[in-house]
Amino acid sequence: MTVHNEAFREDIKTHEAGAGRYFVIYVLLLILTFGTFGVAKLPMSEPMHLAAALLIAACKATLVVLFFMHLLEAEGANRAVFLVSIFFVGVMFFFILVDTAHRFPLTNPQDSTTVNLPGGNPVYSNGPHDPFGEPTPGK
Amino acid sequence: MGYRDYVTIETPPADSMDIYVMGKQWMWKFAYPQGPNSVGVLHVPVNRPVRLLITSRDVIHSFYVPAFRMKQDAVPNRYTQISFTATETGRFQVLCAEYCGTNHSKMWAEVDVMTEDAFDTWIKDQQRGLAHRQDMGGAPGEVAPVADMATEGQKVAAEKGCLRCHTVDKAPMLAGAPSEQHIGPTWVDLYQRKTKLSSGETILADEAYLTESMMDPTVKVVQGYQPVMPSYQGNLTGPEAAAIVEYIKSLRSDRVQTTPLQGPTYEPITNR
Amino acid sequence: MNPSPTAEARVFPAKHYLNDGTTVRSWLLTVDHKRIALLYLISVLVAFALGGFFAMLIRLELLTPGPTIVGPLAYNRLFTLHGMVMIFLFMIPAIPGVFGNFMLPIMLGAKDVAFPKLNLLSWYLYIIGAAILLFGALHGGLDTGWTFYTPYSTTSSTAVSTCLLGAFVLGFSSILTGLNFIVTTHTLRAPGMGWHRIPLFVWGIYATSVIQVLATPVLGLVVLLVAFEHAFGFGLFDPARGGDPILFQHLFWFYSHPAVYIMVLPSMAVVSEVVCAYSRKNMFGYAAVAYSSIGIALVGFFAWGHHLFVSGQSAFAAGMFGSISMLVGVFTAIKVFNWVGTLYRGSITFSAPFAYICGFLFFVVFGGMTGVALATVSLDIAWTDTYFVIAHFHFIMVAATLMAFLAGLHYWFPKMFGKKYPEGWAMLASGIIILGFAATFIPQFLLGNAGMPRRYYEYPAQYQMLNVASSAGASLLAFGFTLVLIYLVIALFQGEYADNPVGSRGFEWLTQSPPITHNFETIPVFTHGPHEYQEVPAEMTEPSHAA
Amino acid sequence: MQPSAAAHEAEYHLPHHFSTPEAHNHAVRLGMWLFLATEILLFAGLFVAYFVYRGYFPEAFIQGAKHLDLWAGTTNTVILITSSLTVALAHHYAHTGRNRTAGWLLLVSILFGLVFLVIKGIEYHHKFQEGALPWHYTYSEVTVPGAALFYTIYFFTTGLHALHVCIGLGVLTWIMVRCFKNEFSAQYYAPVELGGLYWHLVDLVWIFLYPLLYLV
Repeated sequence: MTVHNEAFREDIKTHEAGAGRYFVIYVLLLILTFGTFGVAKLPMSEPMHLAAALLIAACKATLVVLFFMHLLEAEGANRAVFLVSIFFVGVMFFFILVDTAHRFPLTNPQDSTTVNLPGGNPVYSNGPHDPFGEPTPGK
Repeated sequence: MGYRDYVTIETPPADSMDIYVMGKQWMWKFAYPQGPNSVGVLHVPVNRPVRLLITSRDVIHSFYVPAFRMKQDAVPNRYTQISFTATETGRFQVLCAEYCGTNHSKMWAEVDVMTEDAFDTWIKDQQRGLAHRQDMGGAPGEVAPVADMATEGQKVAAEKGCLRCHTVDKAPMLAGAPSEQHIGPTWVDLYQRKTKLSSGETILADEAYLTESMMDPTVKVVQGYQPVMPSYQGNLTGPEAAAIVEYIKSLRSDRVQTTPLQGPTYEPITNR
Repeated sequence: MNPSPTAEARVFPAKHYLNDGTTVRSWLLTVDHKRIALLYLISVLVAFALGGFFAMLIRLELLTPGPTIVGPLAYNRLFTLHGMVMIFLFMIPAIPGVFGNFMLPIMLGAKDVAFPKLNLLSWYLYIIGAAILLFGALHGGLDTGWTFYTPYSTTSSTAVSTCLLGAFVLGFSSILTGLNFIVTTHTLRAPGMGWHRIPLFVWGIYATSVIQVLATPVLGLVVLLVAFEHAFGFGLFDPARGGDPILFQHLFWFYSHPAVYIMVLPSMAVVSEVVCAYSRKNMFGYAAVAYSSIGIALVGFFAWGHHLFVSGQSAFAAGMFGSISMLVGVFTAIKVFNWVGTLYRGSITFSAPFAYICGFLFFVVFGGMTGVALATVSLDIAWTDTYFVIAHFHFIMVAATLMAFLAGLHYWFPKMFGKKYPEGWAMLASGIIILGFAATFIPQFLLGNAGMPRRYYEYPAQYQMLNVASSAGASLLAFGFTLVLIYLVIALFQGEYADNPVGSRGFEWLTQSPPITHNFETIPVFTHGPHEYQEVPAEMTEPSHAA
Repeated sequence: MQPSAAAHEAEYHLPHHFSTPEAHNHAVRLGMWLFLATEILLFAGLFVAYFVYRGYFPEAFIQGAKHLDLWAGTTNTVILITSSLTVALAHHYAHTGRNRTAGWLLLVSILFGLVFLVIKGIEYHHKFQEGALPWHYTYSEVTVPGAALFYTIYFFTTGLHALHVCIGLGVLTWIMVRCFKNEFSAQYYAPVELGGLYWHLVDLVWIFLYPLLYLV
């Protein structure tokens, strides 16, 4: 581990890259924006649409983060902070979506389309009638 | 008891008896498919697997029976399930375990495990609607002494004129013979049948489809039929619609229990 | 009481941070991390007294199965207040706010935290948040429990929105403290202080700050959503519109489980220091303890699902959460093993902080074992939402965090105030507290196993005997705490001068105690790790820091 | 919530407890990145809610997306990306000491931000007229179950984002004023960088929001 902490390094590079770099990134972002707009028009299945849109958005995001926010030439600590926060966003997504996907189909909201289980949906695919004959609760 | 055993215990056996449990701000209500409702006391036959489909009317409650070491939250607007098999008769305390307001600590109920025949006599008493034998825990008037929901459904279907278009007996219908066909599809074996719609897509005829077709029939018309059915929106109340669906479910040519539950395929080791 | 290194009697230093400006304004607008630590100490102790008062009322109410001293409405408000005040106003800010603020910069050899003004802002946000929370809870009353589960919290007529606004502001204060400590640890270490030479207390506080920064925003979001839904009637968790209360529980516990590690990690940090100081030995496995702090912080984020086993969560997810929650046990076990390894064959000076450490070790292992049992899906079905869970988390909170807080307070009393606490009284008080704690919460384990649900105002009669035992223990515990308060306040004014009574080689003892405002005249250069008792380093021999 | 920079007299004043300006810059930047991590997690919670409810009501989300004003969304995306560019340029020039150009570029970014808010306002107003209000949902076209939930999520995500745009505008104006007071130099440009980081994060969130709400 470095004996001196990174704040003491004398040789912190002062980047003097030209302003042109930003215009290149800007143009790339615009291309990607219209790209995602176009891809949305293509006739594809809904999950494919979702995946494509997220992929393009992720590309745009990495461009912004690396160049506009200077994470490319930032110290290790800043990069670590960004990557750790993305990791924990992933953890949150993963566990919650796994849970909602594998839930007992009737525990999802009443009239939601339930994910079809590999073993097929049980008898009440969309919630049995209301045997108590009472109006649905709430507003 | 590790996770694998937990899953085998937690998966309700195929032939379990369904009972609906409704948590309501500070009381528990129970409804049996055979018709009777009861408040505050859950009657269960001994040595029979029972599956509780638990829901709540307002906030989250939790159906907790310390004696069975069993607990499951009651979440509004959806059903959670838990299954158990009572091995000895007796009355066991039910408590509400999820905080639900002022009288959360008084939201108690009882599981009354009865012998097989005591349970059957109790069911028959309830069905005959004998008021004084009716289980009257809770506010009076809460529980309407209703007969078997299916017979109720038959009465409502006759009154509302459903049977003018839908047949309820196994009429000898030749496929594609328009004159022979009634105006609407037959109700026999309709429940859980894969029906082909006029739009070409095939759907599973379950409660949602049945209730939806009552309310706005022209949305999903069965292939080979004209969309002439009038909408019963506002004409049928909730319980009446529910009763009709229950009646349709009871019209089975082979009178077999509803199709077994396709939970994850684990073979239980040996039942407790 | 081994003699301090130099022979002639020490005299109270003339110039130090306490008398560097004595106007009220100099205290309220201070940017000195030590003064902010004392501000935190006072406000955190007031919060603890308030929370303890509510706890006593609850225990009195539970003496009899029926209504005893308060009605159901008041009881529901009482346990909510006890939960909110104890967790948000005492447990989370206590050790990071008081000892983190005071000791971290000194231990790193820095003059102050990275952003001093931000540090003061954190304290003010804490005070404002506490004011809003208490105003809402006492004025309008809040009866949703500290977990404010929807749809009850969104339909309850009590002052939910105000209290949640207070919780939001408190969350901000917690984030800013965490942010400050992380930046200080990264950028303000003295020369020679590599990552493997920073004291273990700093590692623990660093891991806590990582959790504070990464978990608290999700609480902020959930609090906003629920306050919005309560105030305006529409929201994401309304079951009638298709909303999913179980999603609320997921988002809430995504913060709240790491939050319990925010509470316990600093206490482990304090224990690491006290164990080394009182056994005069270097930590048995420095790297293992350091990295297990980071390990707990990391794994703490994967385990929140074990709060949802019975809430309608899928069996698959329940299995996953249950098995991953076991990992936390691994890291805690590494820490406990290394502490005991340090104590083994160390020259132990048995005094009050050390008594708390013994209590801490026993109860943390006991509480931890019940925690691992609770994380098993099949066992949790019977135990969740009962007094078994209450006993488990009080074992971890009261035993671990509180006893570590008291151990730290006694160990660093000379460093913070330059005074000596009365040893005899301290030993007595620690005994009473340990006994009182055991008497209060062990009966609750039995209650929970017998099936008494939590947050119960009236309970079935068969649970009464255990409740009475628990209430008796609670009063003994309360007496113990008041005893500590009394003799510490007396020692503050009449205690004789002491600087490093136990001769600890922790880095915080290198400066004069109580330290000067900027901690060091010249930034020290560190050539060895903390608690190096083998050879006597040069700067520890000549009396450099006598005034 | 921007961590307090050094006391900003005319020339750069190094706070007493930092040894070198680089150390101070590094600390301030690290502090800002930690704050950005909290913002990322704040929006992550909302995105999780979006995906969970999309799992329950896919039909409502698809139809809902079709009935949102696509052109408003696309122009807003382009506007935010351009404002991101101008902020990045402003940071670049401030770093080389040319305060005036940086000031003007920041002014342009602020104008773009305001245009973004105006378009957003029009879109909201249009939604209110159509009756797609989250609290009283009477929107005629999308009547699939869960539609009200889609609009609730739409209003929460874009509303919280718009709030962050306002905070960003406030930060940018404060920095622009200091630019015109000629306070930044090659050695001291931290506030411009922090304001830029915050604005880029706001743009980052919109980059993810735009396809999820409008396109898919």
